Amino acid sequence: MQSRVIEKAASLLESGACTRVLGWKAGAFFYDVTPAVFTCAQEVREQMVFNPFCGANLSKYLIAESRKEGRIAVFLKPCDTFSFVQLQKEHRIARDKVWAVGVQCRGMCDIDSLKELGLKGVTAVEEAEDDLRVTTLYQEKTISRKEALSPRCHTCKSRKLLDCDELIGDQGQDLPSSRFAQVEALEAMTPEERFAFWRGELSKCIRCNACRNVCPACSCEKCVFDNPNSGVQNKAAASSFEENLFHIIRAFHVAGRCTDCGECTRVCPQHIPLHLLNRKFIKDMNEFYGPYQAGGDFDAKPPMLAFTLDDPEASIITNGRDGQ
Amino acid sequence: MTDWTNRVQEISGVNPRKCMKCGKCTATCPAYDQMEYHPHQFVDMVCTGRVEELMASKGIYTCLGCFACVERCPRSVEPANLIEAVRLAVIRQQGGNHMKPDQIPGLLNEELPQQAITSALRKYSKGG
Amino acid sequence: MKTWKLSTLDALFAAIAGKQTLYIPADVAGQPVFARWEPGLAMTRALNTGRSAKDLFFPQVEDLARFRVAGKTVSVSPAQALQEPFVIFGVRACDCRSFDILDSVFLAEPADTFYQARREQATVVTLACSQPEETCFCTSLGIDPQAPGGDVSCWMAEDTLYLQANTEKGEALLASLPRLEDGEKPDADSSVFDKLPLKDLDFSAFSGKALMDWFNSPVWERLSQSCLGCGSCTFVCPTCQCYDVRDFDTGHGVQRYRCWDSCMYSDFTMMAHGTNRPTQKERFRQRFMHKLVYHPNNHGGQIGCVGCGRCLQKCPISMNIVKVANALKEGKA
Amino acid sequence: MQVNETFTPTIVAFCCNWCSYAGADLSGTNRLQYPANVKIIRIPCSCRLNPMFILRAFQRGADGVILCGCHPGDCHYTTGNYYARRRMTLLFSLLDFMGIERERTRVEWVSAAEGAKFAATMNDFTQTITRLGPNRRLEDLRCKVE
Amino acid sequence: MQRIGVFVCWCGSNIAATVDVETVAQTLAKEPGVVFSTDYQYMCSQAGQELIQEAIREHRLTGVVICSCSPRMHEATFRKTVEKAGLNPYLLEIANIREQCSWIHKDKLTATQKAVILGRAAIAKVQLNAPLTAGKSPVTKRALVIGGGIAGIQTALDIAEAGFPVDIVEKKPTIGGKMTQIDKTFPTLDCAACILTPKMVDASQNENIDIISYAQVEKVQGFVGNFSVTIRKKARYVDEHKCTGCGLCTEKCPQKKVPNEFNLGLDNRRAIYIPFAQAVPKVATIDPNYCAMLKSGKCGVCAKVCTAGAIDYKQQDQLITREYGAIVVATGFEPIQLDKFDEFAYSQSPDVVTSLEFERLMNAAGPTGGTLLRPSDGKHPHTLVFVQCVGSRCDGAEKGKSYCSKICCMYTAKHAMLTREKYPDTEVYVFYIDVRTPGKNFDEFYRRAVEEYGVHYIKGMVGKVTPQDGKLKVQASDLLGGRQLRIDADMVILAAAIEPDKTARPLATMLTASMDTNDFFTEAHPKLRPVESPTAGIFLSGACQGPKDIPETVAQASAAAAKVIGLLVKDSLTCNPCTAKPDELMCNGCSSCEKVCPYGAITYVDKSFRGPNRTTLIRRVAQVNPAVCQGCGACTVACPSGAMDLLGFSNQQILAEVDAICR
Repeated sequence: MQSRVIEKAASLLESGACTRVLGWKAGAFFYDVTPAVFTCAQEVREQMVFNPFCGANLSKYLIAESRKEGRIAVFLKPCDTFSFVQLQKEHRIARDKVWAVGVQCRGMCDIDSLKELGLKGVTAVEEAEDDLRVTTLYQEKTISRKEALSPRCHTCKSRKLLDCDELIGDQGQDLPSSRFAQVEALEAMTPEERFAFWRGELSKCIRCNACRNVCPACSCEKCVFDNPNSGVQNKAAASSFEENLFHIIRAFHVAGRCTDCGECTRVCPQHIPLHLLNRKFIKDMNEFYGPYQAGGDFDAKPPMLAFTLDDPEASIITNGRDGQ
Repeated sequence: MTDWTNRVQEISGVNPRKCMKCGKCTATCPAYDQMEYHPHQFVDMVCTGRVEELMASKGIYTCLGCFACVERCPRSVEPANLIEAVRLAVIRQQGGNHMKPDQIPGLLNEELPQQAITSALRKYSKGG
Repeated sequence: MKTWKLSTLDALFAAIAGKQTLYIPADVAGQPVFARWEPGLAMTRALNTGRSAKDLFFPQVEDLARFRVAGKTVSVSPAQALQEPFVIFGVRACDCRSFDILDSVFLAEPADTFYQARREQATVVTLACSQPEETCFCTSLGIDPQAPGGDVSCWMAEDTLYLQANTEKGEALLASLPRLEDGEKPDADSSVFDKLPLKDLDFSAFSGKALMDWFNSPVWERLSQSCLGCGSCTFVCPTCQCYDVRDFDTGHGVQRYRCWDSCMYSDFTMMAHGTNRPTQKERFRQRFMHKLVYHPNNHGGQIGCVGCGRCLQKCPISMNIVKVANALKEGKA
Repeated sequence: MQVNETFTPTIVAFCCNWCSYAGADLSGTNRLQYPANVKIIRIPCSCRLNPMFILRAFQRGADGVILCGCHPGDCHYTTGNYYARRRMTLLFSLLDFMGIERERTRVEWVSAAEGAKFAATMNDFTQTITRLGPNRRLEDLRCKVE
Repeated sequence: MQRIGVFVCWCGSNIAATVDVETVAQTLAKEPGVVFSTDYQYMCSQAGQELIQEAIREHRLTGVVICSCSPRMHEATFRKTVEKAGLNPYLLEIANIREQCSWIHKDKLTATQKAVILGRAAIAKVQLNAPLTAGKSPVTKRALVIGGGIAGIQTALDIAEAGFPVDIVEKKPTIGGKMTQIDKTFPTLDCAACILTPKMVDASQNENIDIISYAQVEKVQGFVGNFSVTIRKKARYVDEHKCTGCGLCTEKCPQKKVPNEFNLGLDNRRAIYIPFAQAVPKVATIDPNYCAMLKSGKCGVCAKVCTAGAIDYKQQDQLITREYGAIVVATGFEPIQLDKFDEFAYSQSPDVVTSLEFERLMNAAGPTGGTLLRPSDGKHPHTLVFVQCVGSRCDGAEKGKSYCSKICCMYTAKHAMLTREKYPDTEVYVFYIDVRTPGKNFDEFYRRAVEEYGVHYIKGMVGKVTPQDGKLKVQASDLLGGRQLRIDADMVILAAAIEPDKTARPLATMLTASMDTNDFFTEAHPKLRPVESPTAGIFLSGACQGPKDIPETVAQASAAAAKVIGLLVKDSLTCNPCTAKPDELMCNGCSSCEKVCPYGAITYVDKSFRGPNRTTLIRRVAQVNPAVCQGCGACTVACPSGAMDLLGFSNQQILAEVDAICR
């Protein structure tokens, strides 16, 4: 896969079809790849990578990149293409300035997953079919690729590559996903337990804004939390309330726009399962207003910007769905 | 308002105040000639708290329970349900449970629909 | 040198906590963090905490004053600086060095009284490293992770904790503890540190006179291109010390507090004169110029980085000080 | 449940200008009583209610927040309350998901003619909140008077 | 620095009896920004208003808070007051301490405390108020009347009379509406056609009136003063300008078996037809469902006989788009379907008819030429039973209509009376629940039916009608007489409830006008603005707003016309300045706001912005047309970046109120 991606990138630049390529650049270790824009084929051949640690969703960069001169090629994994479509629906990407190359994906790995397996001091990872050969300061070990998967990839919703100009690998299908299981588990708890859970999680928040800044839906010109005129400008959570506020408002603002790409949780330095808040919204919207997948197509009206005459009343919540 | 008046409304689930006195129930009633009180009067008597008089009347047993009045009432007052409730009130007034749950096994037989027994239990026991 | 059986570490913590507040690195909601010790709280198995030890001297949010408004009258009550002594146990050599860097900023005249009070009240008990992560590069910054410093240095070997007081405060702490036995720690094996992939980083080039050359380097454009502009690197960094002072309207008055700020943010230092660093390139450059160039220039060659590796682990797009330093030296990104 | 006799909850009622605010006025015109701890904020339409306002109310010490708007189908702006309904349903669900007491928030449709319903709703809501006790889960201690 | 004045009104004892107004004024005087605070008996009085104006001048106030009755009552009054003193009218806030405080609380201390808090909230808000200036939008001096019944005709005539052009859109081939089908009118018994047809002719001859018949409104855009309406004029396959209305084609058309809707299907018409002799416009229309030429291309008789050459089988629907300043809804009513009322055997026997069908049977231009004959056998009926309230006054939508249809009592009395007058040998029974005759000479009319014409009025509803042996067995109860009646009737006439025309609901959606649950249009105020819809520029005429008889309809029609004229004489309109306003620097151009805007007030433009380091960025940003925006605020919440705010109810203002209330 890596060689095909690199060759494609190089040839797009060499042929002049694109002036820039947005992909991933190698780091010091196998896993610390950085999204980068390449402008010449030589650079691509020397520095570009596509390995199981290229989890970053590149679609958000296109907001700025597609406003620049010339066409940019971008490599998108299936889940990234949902963000790509959603951003187009919101008129954020100039589609004609983008050459989208869909790259089929079988789940991305995560250094944190390796650490979870007890691997300390990982200095090198080698990909071999369905295995990863991991070299650490202390040992060498072969693990299966599956064990190293990023948690979000275990509940992958779809391998469809949407709105791509060309594909590397096969077109995929929607997958049966148990992605709401964790949300359901929380729903099954008592309110006290849920409160304790979220307090525990959100009190870890350091308001570094990584979740917000990586999120393709959080692409506002200026976030309300940075805007002194919004009335809620806030730089740090100075109280438990503000810890909650930021995440509630963020989840609400991306409701119906979040494609469930899982970047928020991936980048959280404090390992807060932030995607659960978004997933709760997705689950509720699916249940109350019919199935909807943000970025799934160009036509469906986002549930927050639509209504039907017989939507459930808010009392469905306040009285308890189970009549509690 | 007597206790029985409230009780009858409670049992029947009928609000007699919804009646606009159009008399369609009476007009539609096939048992009119046999009745001492006619359906619209029934409703009026429950409304004005004269349930004891009704309970004392033989007329309540002349209702066939055909539910024509219920069907046709423009105001959803359901006179037949009121009449049935008054009959029930009479049974309950007589005191005691006429039927107890432990009698049911003995009553079961193939001819008799079980629903009839359940209905009877509901009707002839004071319940909660 | 004193010793304590690791199997009864809890009892040591209890003894310290009996006299003053004790913070140890422990897992809270799955995250290693310096937490106030309470019976039952165990040390984390992680090498280091996710947030650095600076939190205990320079917390993310700190009240400065309270203005109370009643009708048209306003009264002011300044916040009290910390008065209670406390012990922070298990600080790694890198974090311990970060206190020196923070001191050079906060304790320079005029001293930051809140920070100063905390530093004075604290007894720092460090803990030597034996199993580094691949992201560790403190050795390239002249730090010996096996001789961590602080008021008391600790080593763990086999089943024993070895404690060595380095300062009067440290002596006092050890003296206050019962049942410490004398002993000598065995020599530690340091071979793993020689295998660290980043051990040979050289930061010396940055503290010279070539400030403007670094500033004008062509690499910034490319390096900063993918930066998201979040503050995760600054907030996990043990040496970042920027803060913003903000007012919160409580409805009854105003709570003035300070909170961490990040030079990565678009509104950083906006309060001063409006035209701050307009793009992420300038913001990004500021952060690394500060760590690698400005700070050593202003503080006798002291690099503003301790090699803890947190930014390497936490950056959402895996951009970090190591990549920046290498790119700057190579002159290409 | 122990009911704290001295607890008087603070309740914020956001009322749309056309139906519910008029309904509240009618409740006054008819001299129907409801507790004084209910304070009304007039907004043009229920769809003007930003979740931020609700959260801010809780932060500043409200114990309950209720939104009142025109009945679905009767919105002065035709469709505003339908959007409000979706937004509030989802917001309340998220708050519930986070363990915030679900009874603390409510939506009621009150027309300009339903003065009695307005008063009854406020009485009932106040009772619910009083029974629930003070808002602890979404409070901001800095806003409490010492 | 703000300089705010607080004015606490006693409202006589309305407020002062429960709220200690003096304490409120004194407490609020201590609020930050307040430089003047006082109380007065009646702020809305001349003296009270002068007091406010004097304070504004003397204390150079920058904001005014009035603690008084509901802003719904006097906001407009006080805005004018402050404006006259030189302050922007939107620098005023009202704390509602009457309806929402003094009138609902008994304890003086509690009410006073609450009044203070409400005052504080208003002060907090007014600190953030910005002076707003209402914009102007031009008025198109043309009106549209939708529906060409008596209501629409009257409205159009009145508007045209005042000199404004007006279009009538009628969905049927002719104007006239239900009134054309009525025989005589109560209580004067003058002939409906005699009074209606001259009006129809007036309408057709008035230079200012353009009748667009056989047409429907397809699309409505714009707002008060500036509507743009697309009208679909259906193909009638006859050139209206050429057709002389001679009627020859309607005699020669070989397709004779088309149910005649004008006579409610009681007789037949041809496939090409003129609904009735006095139709306006009097032109033929081809019914494409029955015309052999249009269906199979074989026939063409009408084209052959037409000397004017008006027949055009290739005619297409035509879309007309016109600009209007005002729109009048006059869509009227229709009787309900009676399928639910099987007990009256309407679908079982042709001799059970609705009152409107009975009108046709009595009418000289009707299917029987005005002789009352039974539809089943064409024989003269001897016993007639009228049943009132069929489908009216029912409990819930399942049973029928919850409202009283209002006109049935009177027309039933009319029918009974006319029957007895014409055919003294008939027995006429009227079964009623209540007889409702509030109207000039109405009860007298009803009494005449009973006393002079011997109509049998019987209190009680008919229970069942059974067709048997050529008779209709009517089972009913005489509630006052206490006896059961079984009448062998020849005809049963049902006073079916009336409901709004089926086209009203989709029309309301197009107009963004509100409707009640019965699909009657809602008026802006049930008492004070009965002929206006809450949507500006939309007016209501006739039964589309609620059941009414002819005099009432005509009165309302003229009232609506007066309102329209009042609008059209203006050259421009003052817009509501409390509109949405995007901050272009924050706007993402994501279109969320546009999708929730019910008025289509939001559009997008690509705009250049100065980027960092002397670059130029082109971004898509939202723009709000303040003349179209009604200020609901839906967009402000849909906007994820908070770029959209609402003037007069800004985020900051509402948050300030929340803060003041919760502290």
